[in-house]
Amino acid sequence: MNALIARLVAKRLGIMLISLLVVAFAVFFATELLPGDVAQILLGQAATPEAVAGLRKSMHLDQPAFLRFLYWLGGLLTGDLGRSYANNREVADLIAGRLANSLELAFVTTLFSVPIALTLGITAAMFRGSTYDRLVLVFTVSVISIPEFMVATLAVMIFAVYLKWLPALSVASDVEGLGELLRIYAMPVITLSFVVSAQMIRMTRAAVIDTLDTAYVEMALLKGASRRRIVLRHALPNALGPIVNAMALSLSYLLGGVIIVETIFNYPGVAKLMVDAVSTRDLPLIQSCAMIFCVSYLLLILIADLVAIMANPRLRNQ
Amino acid sequence: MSHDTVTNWTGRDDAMVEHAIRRGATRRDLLRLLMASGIGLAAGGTIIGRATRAFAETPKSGGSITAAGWSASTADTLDPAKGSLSTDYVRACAFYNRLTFLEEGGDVRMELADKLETQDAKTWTLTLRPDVTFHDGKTLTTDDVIYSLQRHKDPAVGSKVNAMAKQMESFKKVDDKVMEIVLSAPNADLPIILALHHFMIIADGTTDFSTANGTGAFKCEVFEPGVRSVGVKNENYWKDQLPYLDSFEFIAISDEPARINALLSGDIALAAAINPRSMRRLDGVDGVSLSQTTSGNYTDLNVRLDMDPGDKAGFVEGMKYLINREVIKRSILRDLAVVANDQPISPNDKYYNKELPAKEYDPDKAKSLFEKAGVLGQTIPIITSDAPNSAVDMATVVQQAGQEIGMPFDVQRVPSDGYWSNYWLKAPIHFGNINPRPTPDILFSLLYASDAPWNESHYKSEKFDKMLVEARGSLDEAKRKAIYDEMQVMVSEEAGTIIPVWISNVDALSSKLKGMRANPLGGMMGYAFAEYVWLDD
Amino acid sequence: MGNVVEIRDLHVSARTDSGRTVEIIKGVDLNVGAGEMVALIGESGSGKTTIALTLLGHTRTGCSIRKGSVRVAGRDVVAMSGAERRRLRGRQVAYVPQSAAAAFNPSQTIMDQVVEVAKIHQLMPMEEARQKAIGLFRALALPDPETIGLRYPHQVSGGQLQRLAAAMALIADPEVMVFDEPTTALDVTTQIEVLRAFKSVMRERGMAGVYVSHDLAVVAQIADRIVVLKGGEVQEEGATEQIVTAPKHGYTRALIDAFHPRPHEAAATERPGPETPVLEVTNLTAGYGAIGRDGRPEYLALKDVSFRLERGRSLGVIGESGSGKSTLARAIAGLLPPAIGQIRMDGVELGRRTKDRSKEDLRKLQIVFQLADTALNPNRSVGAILSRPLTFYHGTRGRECEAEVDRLLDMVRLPKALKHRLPPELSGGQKQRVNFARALAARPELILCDEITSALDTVVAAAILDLLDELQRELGLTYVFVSHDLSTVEAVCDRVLVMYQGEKVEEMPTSRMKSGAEHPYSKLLIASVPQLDTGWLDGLDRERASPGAEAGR
Amino acid sequence: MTTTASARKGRFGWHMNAVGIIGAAIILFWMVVAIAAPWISPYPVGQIVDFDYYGPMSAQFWLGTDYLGRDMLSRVLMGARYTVGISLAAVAIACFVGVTLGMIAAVVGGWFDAILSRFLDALNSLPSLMFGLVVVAAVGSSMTVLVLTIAVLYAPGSYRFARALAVNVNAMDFVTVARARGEGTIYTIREEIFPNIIGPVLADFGLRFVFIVLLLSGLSFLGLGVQPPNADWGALVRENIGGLSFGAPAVIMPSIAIASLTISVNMLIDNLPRRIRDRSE
Repeated sequence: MNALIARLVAKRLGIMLISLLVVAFAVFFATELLPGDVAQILLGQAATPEAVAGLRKSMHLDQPAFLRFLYWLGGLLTGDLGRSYANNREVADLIAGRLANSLELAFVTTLFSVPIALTLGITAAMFRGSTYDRLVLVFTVSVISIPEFMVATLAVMIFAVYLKWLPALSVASDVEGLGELLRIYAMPVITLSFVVSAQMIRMTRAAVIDTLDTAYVEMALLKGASRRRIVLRHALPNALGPIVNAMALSLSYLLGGVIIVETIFNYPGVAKLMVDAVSTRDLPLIQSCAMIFCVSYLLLILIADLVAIMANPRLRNQ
Repeated sequence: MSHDTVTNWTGRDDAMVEHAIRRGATRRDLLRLLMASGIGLAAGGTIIGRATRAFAETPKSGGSITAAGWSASTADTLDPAKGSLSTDYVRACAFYNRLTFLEEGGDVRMELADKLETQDAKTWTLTLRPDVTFHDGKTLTTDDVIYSLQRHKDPAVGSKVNAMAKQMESFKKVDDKVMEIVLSAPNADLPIILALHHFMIIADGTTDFSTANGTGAFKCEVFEPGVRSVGVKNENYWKDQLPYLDSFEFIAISDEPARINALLSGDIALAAAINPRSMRRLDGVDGVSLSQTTSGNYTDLNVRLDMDPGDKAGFVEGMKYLINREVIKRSILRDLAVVANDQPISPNDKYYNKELPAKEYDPDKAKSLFEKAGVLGQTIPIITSDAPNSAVDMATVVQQAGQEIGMPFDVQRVPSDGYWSNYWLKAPIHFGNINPRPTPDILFSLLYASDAPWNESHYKSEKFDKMLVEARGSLDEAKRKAIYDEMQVMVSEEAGTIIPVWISNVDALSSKLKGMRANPLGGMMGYAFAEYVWLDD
Repeated sequence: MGNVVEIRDLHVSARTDSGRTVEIIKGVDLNVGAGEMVALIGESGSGKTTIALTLLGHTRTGCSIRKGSVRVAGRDVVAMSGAERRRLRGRQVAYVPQSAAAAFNPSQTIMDQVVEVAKIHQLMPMEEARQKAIGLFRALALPDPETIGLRYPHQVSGGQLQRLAAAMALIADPEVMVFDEPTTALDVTTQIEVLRAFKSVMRERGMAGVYVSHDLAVVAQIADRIVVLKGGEVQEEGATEQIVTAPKHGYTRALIDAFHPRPHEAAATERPGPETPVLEVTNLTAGYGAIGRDGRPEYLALKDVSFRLERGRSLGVIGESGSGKSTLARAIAGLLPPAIGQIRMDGVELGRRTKDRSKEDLRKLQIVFQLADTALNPNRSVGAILSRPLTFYHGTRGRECEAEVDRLLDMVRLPKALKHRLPPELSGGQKQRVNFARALAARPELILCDEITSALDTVVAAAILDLLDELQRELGLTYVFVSHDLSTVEAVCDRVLVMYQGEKVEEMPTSRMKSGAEHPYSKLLIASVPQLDTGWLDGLDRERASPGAEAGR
Repeated sequence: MTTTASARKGRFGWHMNAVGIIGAAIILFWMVVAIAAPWISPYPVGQIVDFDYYGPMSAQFWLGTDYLGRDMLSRVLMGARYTVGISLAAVAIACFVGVTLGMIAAVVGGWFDAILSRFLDALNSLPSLMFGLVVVAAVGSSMTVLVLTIAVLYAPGSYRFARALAVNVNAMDFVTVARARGEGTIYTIREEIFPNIIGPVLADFGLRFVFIVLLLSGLSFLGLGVQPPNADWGALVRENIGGLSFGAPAVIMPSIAIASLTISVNMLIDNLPRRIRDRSE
């Protein structure tokens, strides 16, 4: 580690913090704009004016929005996410389990899709223009072009309903052993891997091909290096930055973007939690979920940046 | 987004029931009538299809199932007072007991109450069953009952039936098993009120609802709001033999095709609330049976009579001729419905007016009526939403029919989120959805009396109001029938509520699952299926 | 023993973007004898690199060998299988690329890349390869031969990289070396070192080589034989001495003529006129980065430069890359606001940045950039490019503007029909003329020319320089001529200003440049320019003991 | 030095391969359908024409019937209007805003660039589908809301893309020349930068269009979309998804329609002639 890297990292972290602040601000006030008074919704038919006023007061809703924003921000910083309006439980408790589920799913999907995407992307780049490359391209274009819910529903139809190989639902309840775990995650993981890997394959292929056009790759070729060596030793290390960036973008989708998959497989993740929260106008929960998505996105981007910095000897050794 | 159908059922619905009952409570004749005849609530429930066969079989003990409702959220609760979704009711029914139970056919059966007696319908004497214990081993006493009922009156609890509980003016403990409930005014419907899901009995002093300590057939093992709940058999359950299942898990799958897929793949044994258009999918599939309940549930098109264009003579009548009930029944509901005649009393009710025909689809007549009203050719907005069942499809049927006679309707689908508070009862032409009500009196006082809280079409008729009171006070069954018949005619002809069909509820279940019956309180056997079903192999 | 390389009737075709197939090498024959160094010389597009690459059995994307044979050590490369070619590459034929900076993989250490050939072909144990590499580093006069291999490419200067690239090629003791313009990207002072290293290594090992270059003077130092190419065909072939001194073919003669520019007729004599100079720069300091407490930027590119330039004269600014010569031009143009110092035009002080200058000031001072490819918006027609300054400065529109554009095109000797074309459709020379015409459109007094001929082929560049000279006389223009190429400066400038590490080292009349330079750096710089004389490099070796070679960067 | 003796066919004389042409043809086909839908639909979209539901393909109903017994051909044809229309409108707004801001940020630089980039990055970090859901839950699902929401979601991406390109172009000498000439920001952006990024921007426009079509389908799948009886393709799939198990054309056809559009846009873009990125040696 040297000073330059330290400075770069510090700068990225600073940028991330600023982005987070902007996001926090946007999230808080955007949710404030949601129509429908929380107190009124909570009380439902029993909403007499006094009851509403009382509830608003007890929830500090009578205070100015900016003051509440500061409270909320203060809470966030001290790790206090507040209490859910809907059931008065700690938001942190509500989210904890769901987030764990989402992270599990994201993790398994990543484990599954990243190697596949890398392999396909790199090999497609290696054999650019070949039938294999064209097949991979057709595959990725098709996957990118087909709506996710189609993929998911078809997967259920085939694997769960007709073949009965896999469960249609992914309720991570009583998991016994790895086999069971794999079975339970199989459907959403297959669907998500499809969706996520297509983009990664394309980006990996493009990045590798970009580096394949460089003079040092030609040089390696003229040294008599095999295609394999050229790609793995020369092109890939230099394509790492953009590849990692593409992966970060794809993977960020795995937390917040999976609402459709969560719906179809009835998977209890954060995305569904947030949709629930929206319909009950559970602001603390919405805000916390939104912050989680943003933090995860920014973290992934940060990691990608750092990997790119680390992979670049220009920055690594000055 | 399908929460709203449920929220609709409860939040709004409980309040409706409560209002209606409160309004009717002072009528001594009504309560006399009820007590005398022993006939309770006439909400019709029938079971058709393959599920009927289950009746004859002998229950077996053992096994466990997973059942899926259609919605769950983080607002899920184990506090019966706050229950608002089907999942809450299913859990409450499994983990707790009520004092009374509303049976198929509307009869009230005693549960935790051994006896519930009154002389004047104001002071009720409640005797508890002797041998009931909570899951933690504590014996059920009147203290628990008083605590359970009393807490609904505390605004801090946030009970959904707070207003209804307010009429229980005081509770008096006589001894551990006997107590008195004094109402603020006589109400013969107390046994029915106590059968509502919210009036589950919890142990005295319970404030923590992270798990459930009830007297019910199952003990709560897992409770993850918005995710799942698991109950295991209560070995000390006070009912003999029940429950048959060793354990059950309840989840919610909001996506209907996913629910069916899960049933077909064998992941779940029961999928509640099946869409009619999924019937073809389930038809002829081995190992799946359907439980259909045709009750008084309907989605109606409401034309406000106090606003343009509903205030123009002939418009409403035109709409009644323009709505193609047959198409709605066949195409939208795939025959899982019965054609209705624009009034709320269901054909299963003994007061149903069989002489009152449903209006035939007659676009020409509608056209001339619109012409008479002077609205033909005007673009008229119809507010619809996914919140009331099938309302969007019904709206397009009306729209299409209108187009053919040169009557353009502008169908506006609004978000189901907030539909009930923002559009229902408010828009000039909109859709509503009404769940079954026990008696014509409740239905009429709730929906059609001049001062009815949910007078969907803002119908006002002094004559109707008078007849309503008269029927309530009448002990003469024939006369009541006659009055109700005429009231049905009036509503059908004059009110702006167009009720095209009665909608059936269909639950799909694995054919191994036996013992499902209909219940007036809703699908899944009034949410209490867990206690009564068994697995057959 | 015969020829190591024998190319017979080579045809290479290329596929254009529009899908057509064009022949780019049209039947070339070439022999390289054992221990012989043959130079392929020609301008861009002549096919010299394409031919050189066929020795390795390689054609670039879109190209393919259509016909003919390329025999290396008796075996036809064209007929080889992919695996055979791989065995050939690096081991029998080795390649030294044009830009070593680009040809080194930035993410691997130099040593890994130098010994990679040995690894790929399993020629020797790695440790032995490393030792051999260190020996080569030493032979190529690289500093710290023991440790330089542990560095990454970006940690080494361009001249060193170029020699390292040669080491990379030599590691397997190939039979043939292919040098692809290996010194083009280097500064003249560095070029000498590299050339010297190449020459001695090649001579020592008696290897055969093909040297691709556009620079006759460079080639004259290193090649035994020269093949002159144009449009994919051999124009002339002969011994170096013969080509340089007695060219037969017209094209070769043109190349050689272009190398000897007509010396600039110095306008009047050496006396500072009484009139105010067109441009007067005093104590100019500029740079990049945060401004320090002393008012200087963190990284200084220009330190305290002063000069004056009279009307109708041209000033050449010479120096190597990084000397600050381009920065000087940019600072004068207001593109890089100076931190300290003044710029006066016609006695009036100019604003520090373009924003602060009046339209009239901006008009009077125009800048012309090196690369016409990037200096002309590829998506606007020549007519539009030229009419914009007319409209902008003079409000000329419509037919009048059309006529003016025609006149400008005429002025730079371009056909009128060209105004409907887009820049990418023009040749390099045409583009540079348009680039210059745009500056003329403003009717300026002073034109800053930033390396405007360095990207052009010699013959084309010479024509542009003639044009510039002519226009100066016709229009009374004043030029500041930034270049690293001394002969260019010689051709157009009255005075020369030598820059070194951001500072003005010396200023003198062009005529005195060769003889009268006083500062040691100026001397070195001027002496480093290759001469069209086969004995120049060897003579130079004896002359001096390379002082401060690796300058710059 | 691979001189590909490029004899260009002039500005629009692009040569495109067969795949690209097929892609362009399909896109064109859907555009025409979107415009002509009301005149070429055999039945009114809302009319129940068949008492059967999920009807098979027949001479009478070419693409079968939907869950209510409505003619699928008519519904798919009309759906093209909404899917293509909304997506096109949204992508146009997103790209217009994104590209304009991106170019300004690239040219102006400094604080303006820094703040805008931070802000849009933050916006980018919100998951799009969730954001769409929240907004639609909040203000309802009219066409305008859909278009604007999607536009807001996709503008940051477009901004980043355009900014990156514009930064490159901005560093080119011809922009420097324009600046040295004293040209203003607007001229520089409009005349010097924009024409040079339009190629990649158009390709990006196409890709973004695909994503928007898919996002729109996703939103429709979750129950938001255009007013009945009309439906965009995503909504058609959703409302007929029950027919998937027995392969009802009602669900297959709109899916094919979506895929055909998105795939063909991809095909077109992947096969656009590379006229911008020619590496000059």
